[in-house]
Amino acid sequence: MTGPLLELDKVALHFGGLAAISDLSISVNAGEVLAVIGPNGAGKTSMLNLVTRVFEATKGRILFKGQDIARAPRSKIAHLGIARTFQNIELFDAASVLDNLLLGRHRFGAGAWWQQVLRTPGLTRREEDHRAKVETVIEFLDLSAWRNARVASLPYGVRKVVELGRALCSEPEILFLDEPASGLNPEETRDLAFWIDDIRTDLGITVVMIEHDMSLVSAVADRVVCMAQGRVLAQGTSAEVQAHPDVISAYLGT
Amino acid sequence: MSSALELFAQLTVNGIAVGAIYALVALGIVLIHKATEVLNFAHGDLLVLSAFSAWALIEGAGLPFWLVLPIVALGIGVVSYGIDAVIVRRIAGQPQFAGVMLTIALAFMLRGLVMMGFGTDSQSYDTPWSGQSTTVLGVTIADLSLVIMGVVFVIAALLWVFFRKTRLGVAMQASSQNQLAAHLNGVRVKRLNSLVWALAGVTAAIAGMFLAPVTLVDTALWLITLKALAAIVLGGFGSLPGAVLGGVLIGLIEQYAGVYLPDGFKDIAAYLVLIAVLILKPNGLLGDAHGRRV
Amino acid sequence: MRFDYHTRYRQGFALLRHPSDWLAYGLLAVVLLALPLFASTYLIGELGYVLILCIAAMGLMALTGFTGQVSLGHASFVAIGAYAHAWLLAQGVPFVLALPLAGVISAGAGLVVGIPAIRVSGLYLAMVTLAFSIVVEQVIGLWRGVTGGFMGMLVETPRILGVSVGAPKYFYYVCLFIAVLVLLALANLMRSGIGRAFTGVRDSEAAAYALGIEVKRVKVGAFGLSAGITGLAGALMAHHIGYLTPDAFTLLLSLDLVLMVVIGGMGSLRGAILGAVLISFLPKGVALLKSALPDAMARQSGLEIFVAGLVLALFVLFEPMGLNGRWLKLRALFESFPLYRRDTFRRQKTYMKSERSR
Amino acid sequence: MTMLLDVQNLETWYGPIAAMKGVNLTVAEGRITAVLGANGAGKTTLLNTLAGVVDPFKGKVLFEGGEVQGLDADAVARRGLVLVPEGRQVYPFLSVRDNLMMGAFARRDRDAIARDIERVHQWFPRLKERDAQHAGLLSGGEQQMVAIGRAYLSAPKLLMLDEPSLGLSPMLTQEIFTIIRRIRDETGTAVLVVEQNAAVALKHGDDGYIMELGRIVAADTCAALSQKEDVREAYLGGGGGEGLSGTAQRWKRRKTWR
Amino acid sequence: AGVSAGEIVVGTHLDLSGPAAAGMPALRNATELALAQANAQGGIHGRQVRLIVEDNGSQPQLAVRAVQKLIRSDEVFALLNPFGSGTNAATIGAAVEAGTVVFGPWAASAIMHQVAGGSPLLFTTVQNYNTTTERALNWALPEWGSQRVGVIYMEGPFGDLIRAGVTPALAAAGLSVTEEAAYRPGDIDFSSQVARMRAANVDTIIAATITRETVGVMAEIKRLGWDGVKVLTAIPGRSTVVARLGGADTEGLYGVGGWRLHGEDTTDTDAQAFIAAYREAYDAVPDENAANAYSYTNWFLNSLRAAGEDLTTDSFVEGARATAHNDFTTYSEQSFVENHAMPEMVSVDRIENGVWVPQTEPF
Ligand SMILES: Nc1ncnc2c1ncn2[C@@H]1O[C@H](COP(=O)(O)OP(=O)(O)OP(=O)(O)O)[C@@H](O)[C@H]1O
Ligand SMILES: Nc1ncnc2c1ncn2[C@@H]1O[C@H](COP(=O)(O)OP(=O)(O)OP(=O)(O)O)[C@@H](O)[C@H]1O
Ligand SMILES: [Mg+2]
Ligand SMILES: [Mg+2]
Repeated sequence: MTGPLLELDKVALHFGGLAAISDLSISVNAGEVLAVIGPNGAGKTSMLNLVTRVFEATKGRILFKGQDIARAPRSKIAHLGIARTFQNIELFDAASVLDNLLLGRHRFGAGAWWQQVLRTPGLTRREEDHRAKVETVIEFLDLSAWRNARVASLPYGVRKVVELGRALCSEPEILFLDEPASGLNPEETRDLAFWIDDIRTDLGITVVMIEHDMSLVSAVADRVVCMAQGRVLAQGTSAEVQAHPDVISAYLGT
Repeated sequence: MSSALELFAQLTVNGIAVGAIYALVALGIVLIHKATEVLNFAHGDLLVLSAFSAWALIEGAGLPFWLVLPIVALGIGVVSYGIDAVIVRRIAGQPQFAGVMLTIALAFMLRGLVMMGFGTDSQSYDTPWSGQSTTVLGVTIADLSLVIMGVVFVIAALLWVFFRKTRLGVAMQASSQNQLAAHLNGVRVKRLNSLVWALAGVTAAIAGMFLAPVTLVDTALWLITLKALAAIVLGGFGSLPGAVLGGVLIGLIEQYAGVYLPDGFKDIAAYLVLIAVLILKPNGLLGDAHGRRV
Repeated sequence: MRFDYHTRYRQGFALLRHPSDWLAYGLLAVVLLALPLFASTYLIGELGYVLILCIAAMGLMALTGFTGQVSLGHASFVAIGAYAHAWLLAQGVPFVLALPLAGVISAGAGLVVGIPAIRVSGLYLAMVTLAFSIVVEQVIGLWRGVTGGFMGMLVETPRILGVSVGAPKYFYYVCLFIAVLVLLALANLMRSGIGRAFTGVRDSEAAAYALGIEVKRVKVGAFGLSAGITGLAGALMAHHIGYLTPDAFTLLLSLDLVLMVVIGGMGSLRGAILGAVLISFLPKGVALLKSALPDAMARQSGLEIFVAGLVLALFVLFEPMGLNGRWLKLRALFESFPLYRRDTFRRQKTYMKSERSR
Repeated sequence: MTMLLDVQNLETWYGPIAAMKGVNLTVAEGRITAVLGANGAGKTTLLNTLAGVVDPFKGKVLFEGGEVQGLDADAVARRGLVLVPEGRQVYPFLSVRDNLMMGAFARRDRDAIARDIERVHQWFPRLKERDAQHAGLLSGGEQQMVAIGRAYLSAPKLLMLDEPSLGLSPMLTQEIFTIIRRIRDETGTAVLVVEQNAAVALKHGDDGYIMELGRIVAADTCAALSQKEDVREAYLGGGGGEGLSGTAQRWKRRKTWR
Repeated sequence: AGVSAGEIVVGTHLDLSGPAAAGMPALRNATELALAQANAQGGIHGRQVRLIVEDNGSQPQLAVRAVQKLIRSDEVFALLNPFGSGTNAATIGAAVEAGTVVFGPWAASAIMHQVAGGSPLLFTTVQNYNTTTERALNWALPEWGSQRVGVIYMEGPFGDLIRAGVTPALAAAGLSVTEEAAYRPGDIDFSSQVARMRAANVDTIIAATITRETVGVMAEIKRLGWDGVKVLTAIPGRSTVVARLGGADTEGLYGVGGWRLHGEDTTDTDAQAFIAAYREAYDAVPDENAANAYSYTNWFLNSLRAAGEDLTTDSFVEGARATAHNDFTTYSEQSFVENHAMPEMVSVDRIENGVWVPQTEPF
């Protein structure tokens, strides 16, 4: 496939008078890890919310594989192969880790309603397949210790990982992570780095990562975009961007 | 002026008068909800309790209305402070629905107690305005209704200022929005909630005392809670002006529907409008509440 | 402590995972089946009614317990089911057909009410459902041609293949059969994709959307399902009452149903059943308690209301997890015996989260 | 040197789970104490227990010599033991200003409050811009600013922060700690901070504790801790600063515990 | 069933916990008073009469359970003064089918007979609101020369019955209903209903209302200073409570009387005796519901006596047929000879300075 996998084309988002995003253009190439950085309130999460249709873009196009999804129904996004995590964790608190991950499989269907009512053998097999897939994710993210724990009772860091796992279960083409490393200590962050690396190389999933932890960014990002006031401030390799004077003054500090 | 116009004017006045009553009841419920997110289904029964107490004091003990008003207001205030401090406080921190259940249970208990305490017959007592009415341009309104409107307006205004301007008022809203944070900011959430209950109790008492002469002192009076709830929802939870607006709207709808629509519509018109409004404005007419940000 | 050594995933799926479960539920089944052989007609009649309430409660649980949508108007679905069923019977439709049809009709009504639920939630939704039930009550009263208005309508005795099953004994079996059917169906549904979608919508709409769950469809669907089941209960209720009048389906019934699911324990079918049993025997309990009281007090009018309220209050205060929660604790108690710590279930402080921002 | 906070053998359970056991910890007047630990270690539980958000199962918490364990959170807060909880916890429907003002709820000195708000606006100009906006609509980082500013406004004697840098830009993460130092230096407020960004925490902190599995496994001055090899290995991202370069040998920590 | 050597067991179901709970003490007390008096005099042919009271919460489904208990578990001989329309409609069929006598259900008599399929075991004593209203109107309409008649009625069986009586009466006078306005139980305000009447400028209002609503309607009419209109309330509205509570507002209100009223100042010795006994037992003043329940119960007891030593449902039916009933509540001698419904006589009364004054002889 030619051209970028995902492309934001002159997108804007206004809340009443306030412009959270104005005239923003970002493109994501298949198979890369793109890091989005920027000062607090720059509009990073808003950008992600636009792609996943939480917000309605005030103007502009959002092209996924050349198709404009800026107006697509919110629940269709996942079916296109776009998955995300949330910066203030959005898990199904009352459910177990296992069920949370199984819900990640939703887009692959769970059988017709009557099959579910009758619990047909076919359905049981299907459930087993889902379950097997989930287990690989549990194994991959090393969550087996928490498999049956209620999410509400998990420590912050683990919840972050569970959310990542849930996104992986939906086997997306492109995966958005909103501050995945926040709440993780360096050791865990390193694991995360390896995970992201594997997700890209082994699972072939394109990753867009909103992150404030520069060590992680420089470790895994092929390309970095720095946003400020809802615009692109700078982009390029991690090194380039971190060397960019505006970025330093607006974001990194000394 | 033409009789059609006159009728319309009369209906409007009636509607506002009745609406004021709904609003008065609604205010007390909103008050508690705004500050504690508990939806108090027992409010109507507090109202009944105060009506009966007032009757006992006026007809039984022969005290003057003006003396009874503060006594009952204070008494019911204390009672409902106690209700929170002793009972409702125990479920602080549990989801909203537990509160709904508990207050329903409390409503039953209060109703039972009133029946056991005051007997079950309807009663009545006079207010300084009983039987008097004022007529302007052929439109008649009972003086008592005028008084009630005044009371509603004053209470609503006071509460509005209280929540907007005073530290305590803001703290109450805060503790309903995020109880944990409120605790951490040193807000004595429990005491505050009891205080709110006391306040609501006072409004219930006032409502009860002014309402009773209009409708008789009767155990069925609690049913007005339903109308009040409709008013609140129409106006938007947590909005005091909303409660007043909602109450008046429902009052008006009932009046107009009662005369201009075929018989049988009067009772459901209000509810049909309610459903319609909520479909268009899911948070009521003046309700705030934007979804959680992700 | 009891540990599960599963060698295949489907062992994890099973409804009854342990031999002990099989034993317990097997016994229960035997008892329920054999009961009419020795129990008194009166008791059987009572149980039949309890079963009907169980079905209705499970219906509401599917909505309130699993998708977190509160309904204060479920009596209207009972009513719709009851009247539809009675009317169909009157038109000569056989019982075995009229029963499911009544469920379908009620489900249809549920879908209609579900539409506001797309946008409205929480207490607002509760109010919408309440309003709906008031409207339904009015319509029943006015639509004399079909419902007989306030004067009511007679319900024909149920016949299966020409044989009357109106007698308490047989009707009990009918109710039992339907109840078990509904229970199994819901149990299966709730442990499959649809059930997960329900809980997903309940716990976080944002995440549900992000996973491709059609939140709106789920919400409306849940209403349909719930209303359908409740309608079934209504159809059976029609036979229990025998002569339908609107005052059988007032706010009181709606409240009772809500109480059943809450007292029973949100999000659990077992809870729905336990709750239904408790609430339906509450009046009996009150009567018993009265007979214990001195006559002077027992005669007090209002005592019933007071005691009923008291019991509910005590439950909400001391068993927030509902009967189901208590059940689980007891089970944990003897499973973990003797390692059981007393404070295992000591409650930590909790803090209310505003439901306005969800 | 008098101990402002003295925790003795503290133990907290969540139902059947013991989240924290036998914790002993002291915070001295006017010092910054950092608590490090993997997730699930029980750091949040520790702070929550100290602040009265959850009840301890056993143990003592002496604050200025008085016992505060088991008190309600508001009582503890009024004694000057103030917590910035995990996960922000702003008031979603109050304006940013009202959120900050709530911090000063227990205070009476109006003009001092006004001055402190000024300070907060200096640290976080963003909040000044968003003054009238509902806090629930703020971005993650902005909410974090609100939470911290709010805590500062209640003029604490001991300020407890649960991962203050969470979601803050690198610049602010640095600044937060200079701010903390400033607060300490100017008002003598002692600080107890849980932080994932160990490098920064150990750099600015005076004393340090390390938690694992709900227990304190190491206690020393931050300077000393940051020299310990295993600490560097576990919390400073593998010997020293070069961070997570892809070259670092790949191994995954197995959570053998629990 | 329910009859043993020393005892006759009868049952009833009342709304002890529901919306109508307020009205129940009167019924229950008066019923039990009558039974107690009979028992004190050695019972019926040496048998004591025991009453079992169940709660029906005004909900048919609960009533069904109550009655099932009474007829299957307690095996009562009869249901006496059971309360409620829906509740009785749902239960009477099963009761008579099981061979239980049903005496004096407080519900629309016509429907009860229809539901009972004309069973001889059902004896209704409550006047039919429709026919009584009709009778009263047949007198009133020509008397007042009413031309435009409006009806304010309560949603539900009660309202429907009254209207079922109004229509034929108007037809007979060559009129038809000019305007109708409904209200729901528990409504606090009647201004819209009255406004509707006034808009249609009716000269006569028939108020199918109970106590509270009757007063409410009158108060509204007085408030509007609407003099020209005559208001006639049906049997339930014609109660001493209304006169007491209404005060000035209800002056001049007309009411359909189905039985004789007795205030505490009554001159009728039986009535005095009853009031005294009632106060003695429950230190409260009995209202007319109490008086009626007392009256019906005595009628039931007399029927039992007339049934003779060996009491069976058949002998009871015989006895009841043979028993004429006449006491301080009734206008004239009553009996079940031709049908099992109480024959009806009505009067039209008017409130004049606080008391109901008959305007007509009972007819
Ligand atoms: N619903 C809303 N209404 C009004 N303003 C909003 C809304 N949502 C976001 N904003 C504003 O838009 C700006 C961008 O928010 P956004 O969450 O995208 O920032 P961010 O880049 O994610 O910051 P952070 O790194 O702290 O998460 C913020 O200043 C915020 O106050
Ligand atoms: N509400 C709760 N119910 C049950 N267990 C809980 C609860 N909260 C925390 N726990 C358990 O207590 C232990 C410590 O949790 P805590 O949140 O204190 O860890 P933490 O050090 O703060 O982790 P993180 O750095 O990720 O925030 C964890 O094992 C967690 O599972
Ligand atoms: Mg963000
Ligand atoms: Mg933590």
